[in-house]
Amino acid sequence: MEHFALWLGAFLTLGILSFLYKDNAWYKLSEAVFVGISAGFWFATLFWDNLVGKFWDGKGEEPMLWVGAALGLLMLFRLLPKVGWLSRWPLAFIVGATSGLWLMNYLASNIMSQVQATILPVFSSGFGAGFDADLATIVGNLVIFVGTFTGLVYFFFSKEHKGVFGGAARVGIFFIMITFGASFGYTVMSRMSLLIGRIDFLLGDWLGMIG
Amino acid sequence: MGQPDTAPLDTAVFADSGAVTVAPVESLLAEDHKYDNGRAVDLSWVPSIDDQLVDSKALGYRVYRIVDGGEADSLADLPPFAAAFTDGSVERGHSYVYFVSALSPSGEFPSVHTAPVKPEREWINLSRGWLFLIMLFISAAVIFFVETARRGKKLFVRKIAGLEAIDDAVGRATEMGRPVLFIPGISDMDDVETLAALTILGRVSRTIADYDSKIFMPVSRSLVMTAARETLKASYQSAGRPDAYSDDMVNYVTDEQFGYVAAVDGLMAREKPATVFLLGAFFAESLILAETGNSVGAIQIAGTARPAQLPFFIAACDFTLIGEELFAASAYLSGEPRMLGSLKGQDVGKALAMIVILVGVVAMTMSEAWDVGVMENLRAWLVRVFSTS
Amino acid sequence: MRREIPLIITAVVGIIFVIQYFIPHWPFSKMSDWFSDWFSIVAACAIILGALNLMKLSFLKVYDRKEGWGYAAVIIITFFLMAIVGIAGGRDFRNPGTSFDWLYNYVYIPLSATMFAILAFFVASASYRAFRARNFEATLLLVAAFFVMIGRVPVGYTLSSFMPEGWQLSNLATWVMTIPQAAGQRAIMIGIGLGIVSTSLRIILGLERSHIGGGK
Amino acid sequence: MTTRTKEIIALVAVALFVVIFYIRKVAGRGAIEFPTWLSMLVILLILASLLWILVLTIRGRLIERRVVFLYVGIAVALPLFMSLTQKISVSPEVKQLYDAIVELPEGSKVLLSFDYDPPSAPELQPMAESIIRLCLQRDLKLIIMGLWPQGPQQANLALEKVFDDEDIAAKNLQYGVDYVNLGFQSGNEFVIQRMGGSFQSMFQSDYEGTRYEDIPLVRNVRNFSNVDFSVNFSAGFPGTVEWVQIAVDRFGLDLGAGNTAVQAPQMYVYLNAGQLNGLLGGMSGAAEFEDVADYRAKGTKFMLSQSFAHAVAIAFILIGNVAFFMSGRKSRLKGD
Repeated sequence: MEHFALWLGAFLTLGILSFLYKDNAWYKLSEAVFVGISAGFWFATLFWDNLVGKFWDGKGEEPMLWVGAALGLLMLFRLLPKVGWLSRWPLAFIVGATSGLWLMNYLASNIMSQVQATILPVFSSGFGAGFDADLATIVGNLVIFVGTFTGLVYFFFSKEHKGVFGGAARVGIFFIMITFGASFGYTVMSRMSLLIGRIDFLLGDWLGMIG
Repeated sequence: MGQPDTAPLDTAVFADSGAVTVAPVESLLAEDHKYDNGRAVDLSWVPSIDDQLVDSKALGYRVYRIVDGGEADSLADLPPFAAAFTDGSVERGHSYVYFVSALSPSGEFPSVHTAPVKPEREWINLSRGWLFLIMLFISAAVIFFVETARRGKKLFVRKIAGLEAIDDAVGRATEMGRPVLFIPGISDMDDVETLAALTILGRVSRTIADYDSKIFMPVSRSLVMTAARETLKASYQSAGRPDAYSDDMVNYVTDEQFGYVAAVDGLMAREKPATVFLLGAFFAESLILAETGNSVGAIQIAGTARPAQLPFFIAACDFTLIGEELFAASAYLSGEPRMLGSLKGQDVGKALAMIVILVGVVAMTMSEAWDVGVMENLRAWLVRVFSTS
Repeated sequence: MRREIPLIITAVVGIIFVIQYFIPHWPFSKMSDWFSDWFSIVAACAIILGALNLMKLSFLKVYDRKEGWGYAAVIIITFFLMAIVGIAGGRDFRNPGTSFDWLYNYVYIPLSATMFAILAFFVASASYRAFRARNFEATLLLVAAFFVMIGRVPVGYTLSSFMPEGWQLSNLATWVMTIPQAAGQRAIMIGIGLGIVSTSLRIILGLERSHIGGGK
Repeated sequence: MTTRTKEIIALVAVALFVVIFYIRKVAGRGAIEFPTWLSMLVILLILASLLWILVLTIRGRLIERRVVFLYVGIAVALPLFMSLTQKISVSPEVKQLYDAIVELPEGSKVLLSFDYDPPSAPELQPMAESIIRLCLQRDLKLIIMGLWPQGPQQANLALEKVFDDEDIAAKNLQYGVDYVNLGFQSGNEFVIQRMGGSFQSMFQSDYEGTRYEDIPLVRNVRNFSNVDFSVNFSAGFPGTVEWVQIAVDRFGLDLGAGNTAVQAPQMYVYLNAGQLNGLLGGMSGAAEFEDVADYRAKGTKFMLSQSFAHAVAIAFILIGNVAFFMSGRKSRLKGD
């Protein structure tokens, strides 16, 4: 069984990799297996974790769960053409709740905290006297301040990017590009690591060529 | 646990002769945590005078609690120099007494007990008052501009590159007789990015219905499937072509991220769409989708608020909506004045953020560098207003 | 009415969920907990719709002997295999040693991990084909990427070991990450925050309604 | 020869290769390791072929995607056979996390949240292993949980690996007293939110089904205020962002994070704002942590491949751009 499992894993791994050459039968087979297995995986997981784990087990202690069950049931009304429009209610509910929740979460975490964190000193009369920051910190603070400020200018919609405003927006896009460059670099790092992990499986676990 | 409920004078019992004695903490105060549901008590004290940076005798502190006059229970061990603790494990309807022991290598030196505290719950969290005001301010700005626009005042909004291209991209698909592929990201309906994607779908599909192009929309969440069908149906109806709509335009594949990607990749390779929209919450799959789309020669318009994925969209797609632009897109595309008004409101928020940053930085710099008192007060006030916890 | 009720639900629920942030008192204190449960339950019901849709399409393909119907049959078989093994496995369906766990480990993991690893190839081909220093902005992107990529691996250390401590490639990478990168990131975050606030408001106010079939 | 025949020949060759090496493995032969001269030769060959690609590209022939793919595969695979050592430099955010753990007094409770699944394991598993090892070495108590269904399984794998170590095994640590795995709970960020009120409301029992109140280690742990430090291993949503927004911002948890490299850049914002106490980014973060904790394992081993992979990515960008500028100059000459 252990041999079979390893070979099965390797067969599917190579099947997916074969897409790099071109779309082919081996890939299509692996793709179909993947779609079927993963849909089944989530079906079972949601059934046990959400329907049974959340609702069935908890309904005694928390009567409010019945509201969720009612919403879920309304969702299933889609299967009946006549009352299908009722499924808009749970959708409307979810959309409303999501909007309300995220409005506050993002206002607090993304806007307020980040604005507050950008309030930094950008000059010091005597380094080390009273205020112990070195030149590097001051330069760093200045760069953070300029970058955040001009970045916001770039996202400003009400004004054409012209003149001083346009200049600031251009500096802003420079910072955004540096951010993307750094993200890109880190993503390369991440993806290569994953490939290393996969090759470690093929050459190590499966074929025993590396330790 | 059950440490004996000792008074401070008995501490000598713990310390044998020649042992390290540590002065207990002083001014211990226990207060009900403000503006909560009655779930926390705040403790504060002045650390032991033997708690020193060098050659310290104090190893740290241990917090004890007595519930309703019962046994003392140890709650937490804190490192040296700790001077505050929040007990987040209290319940309403009980009274709590606390004391704090200073720890030394040879024993514990408890402080006096606090007066009993009864946690209470409040109706409104006033510590979030400023947040509330800012929320009101931004909301009011949005509503104000929406109203202004409704009354017919023209509002200027600058051009956003990717959005100008949408009509052409759909037209191209029609000319080539190939389908349009719309991917609304892989998040569920509880993500605002998905909502933004669906609102854009609303506008895009109107064009598609007008041009009579074909649209494919594989999705990875069942709820998104339901919502997307509603969106498409409404668009086809308002374009006056309800007969052209079919539920098969949207189909569920699988919740699994890469299972979904494998299927969409296959679909792209076989159907060769002329235009691909990648709008919504994308994760690692962004590059696989964008590169495969690129390799089949599709025009690609992408947008997401995930900074990690944006460089790849920028590299592999023809147009990319960066972050906030994704959320602005649906308003912009609608061309409806009221929607544009909401963008103006958004800009007011941005202006507020920029002013606060500017004033804050100036105030902080002046107070730090030249010790200007007024500025220090201003800075402290700004920081307080914008603190969330 | 069919159109108005969903809009009213969205608006009322949205406002309640904004308010709950400021009221620590029951029932508002429980709102977000309840919502998470409700959402889980609705999502579990919705996947029935999704699965039915997937099965319907696949069955039709097999029935009509459409191109690629064999793969559709594979989807049907594997879906039922995994779903039945999972449901029949009872509450402990994914414990180590169960059939579900076996399928997970030897079918699901290799497939998803490989799909993930394919990214490495696409990253390289995108690097070769698409990342061009077309203008100053693009050049900045590439330069930042270069310093981060080289500074984060030992090669960078070897290449710059002649430089004084604090000025080596790895220090430079750290500086790029913590200063200009973070500044850009912060501007993007604040922008996104405002975008979400405004989109949410539009939805609560009923200006955006297409996702619930609102139209105009 | 038609393409079809070529494909079949290639397939047969791969099959033969695989069968031969599988038999070799079953026969009990160990790993292959290149001698230094061969390693050097391979490096030279890779460099030479890069030059060749450069020449081709300058001549105006963009090489095919598939060649790029093949190249990446080779450049990542071959270094795994080499045994060259490299010096690693430790970045401050890694040191910060290490210090945060080392400064905890003995017996402190550390919450570890495993928010990833096997596909991200190559990056996060080495981190998880070395952090668990360090914590146990320093006699800290571990409370493990997961917001991703597969997280707790990954935690168990990591624990198993760490217990293989003699000095850790010698401590004779007890499940339920020194460490506990509370398992997975569905509900994403809401799980964190509710843990702020009570852990027990989210985890009625642990991974093995023992009831929460019967586990000595957590019996008195009511919520985040009873935890001294926490580390979150995150591969996406829900992950570090949610932990910061909810557990740190609202409940004041002291949090360090291990992230996939993709996510890491975003975390620097939180790191700067003091919302995160230390950060490991990607496999190199893992290798740096192994270095500072003085225990070299998988992270360090894979670093050579990682270096190669980065070099190849950079080389492709450079080659692409050189060609771009060459052709650009040509078109300008034509008066474009």
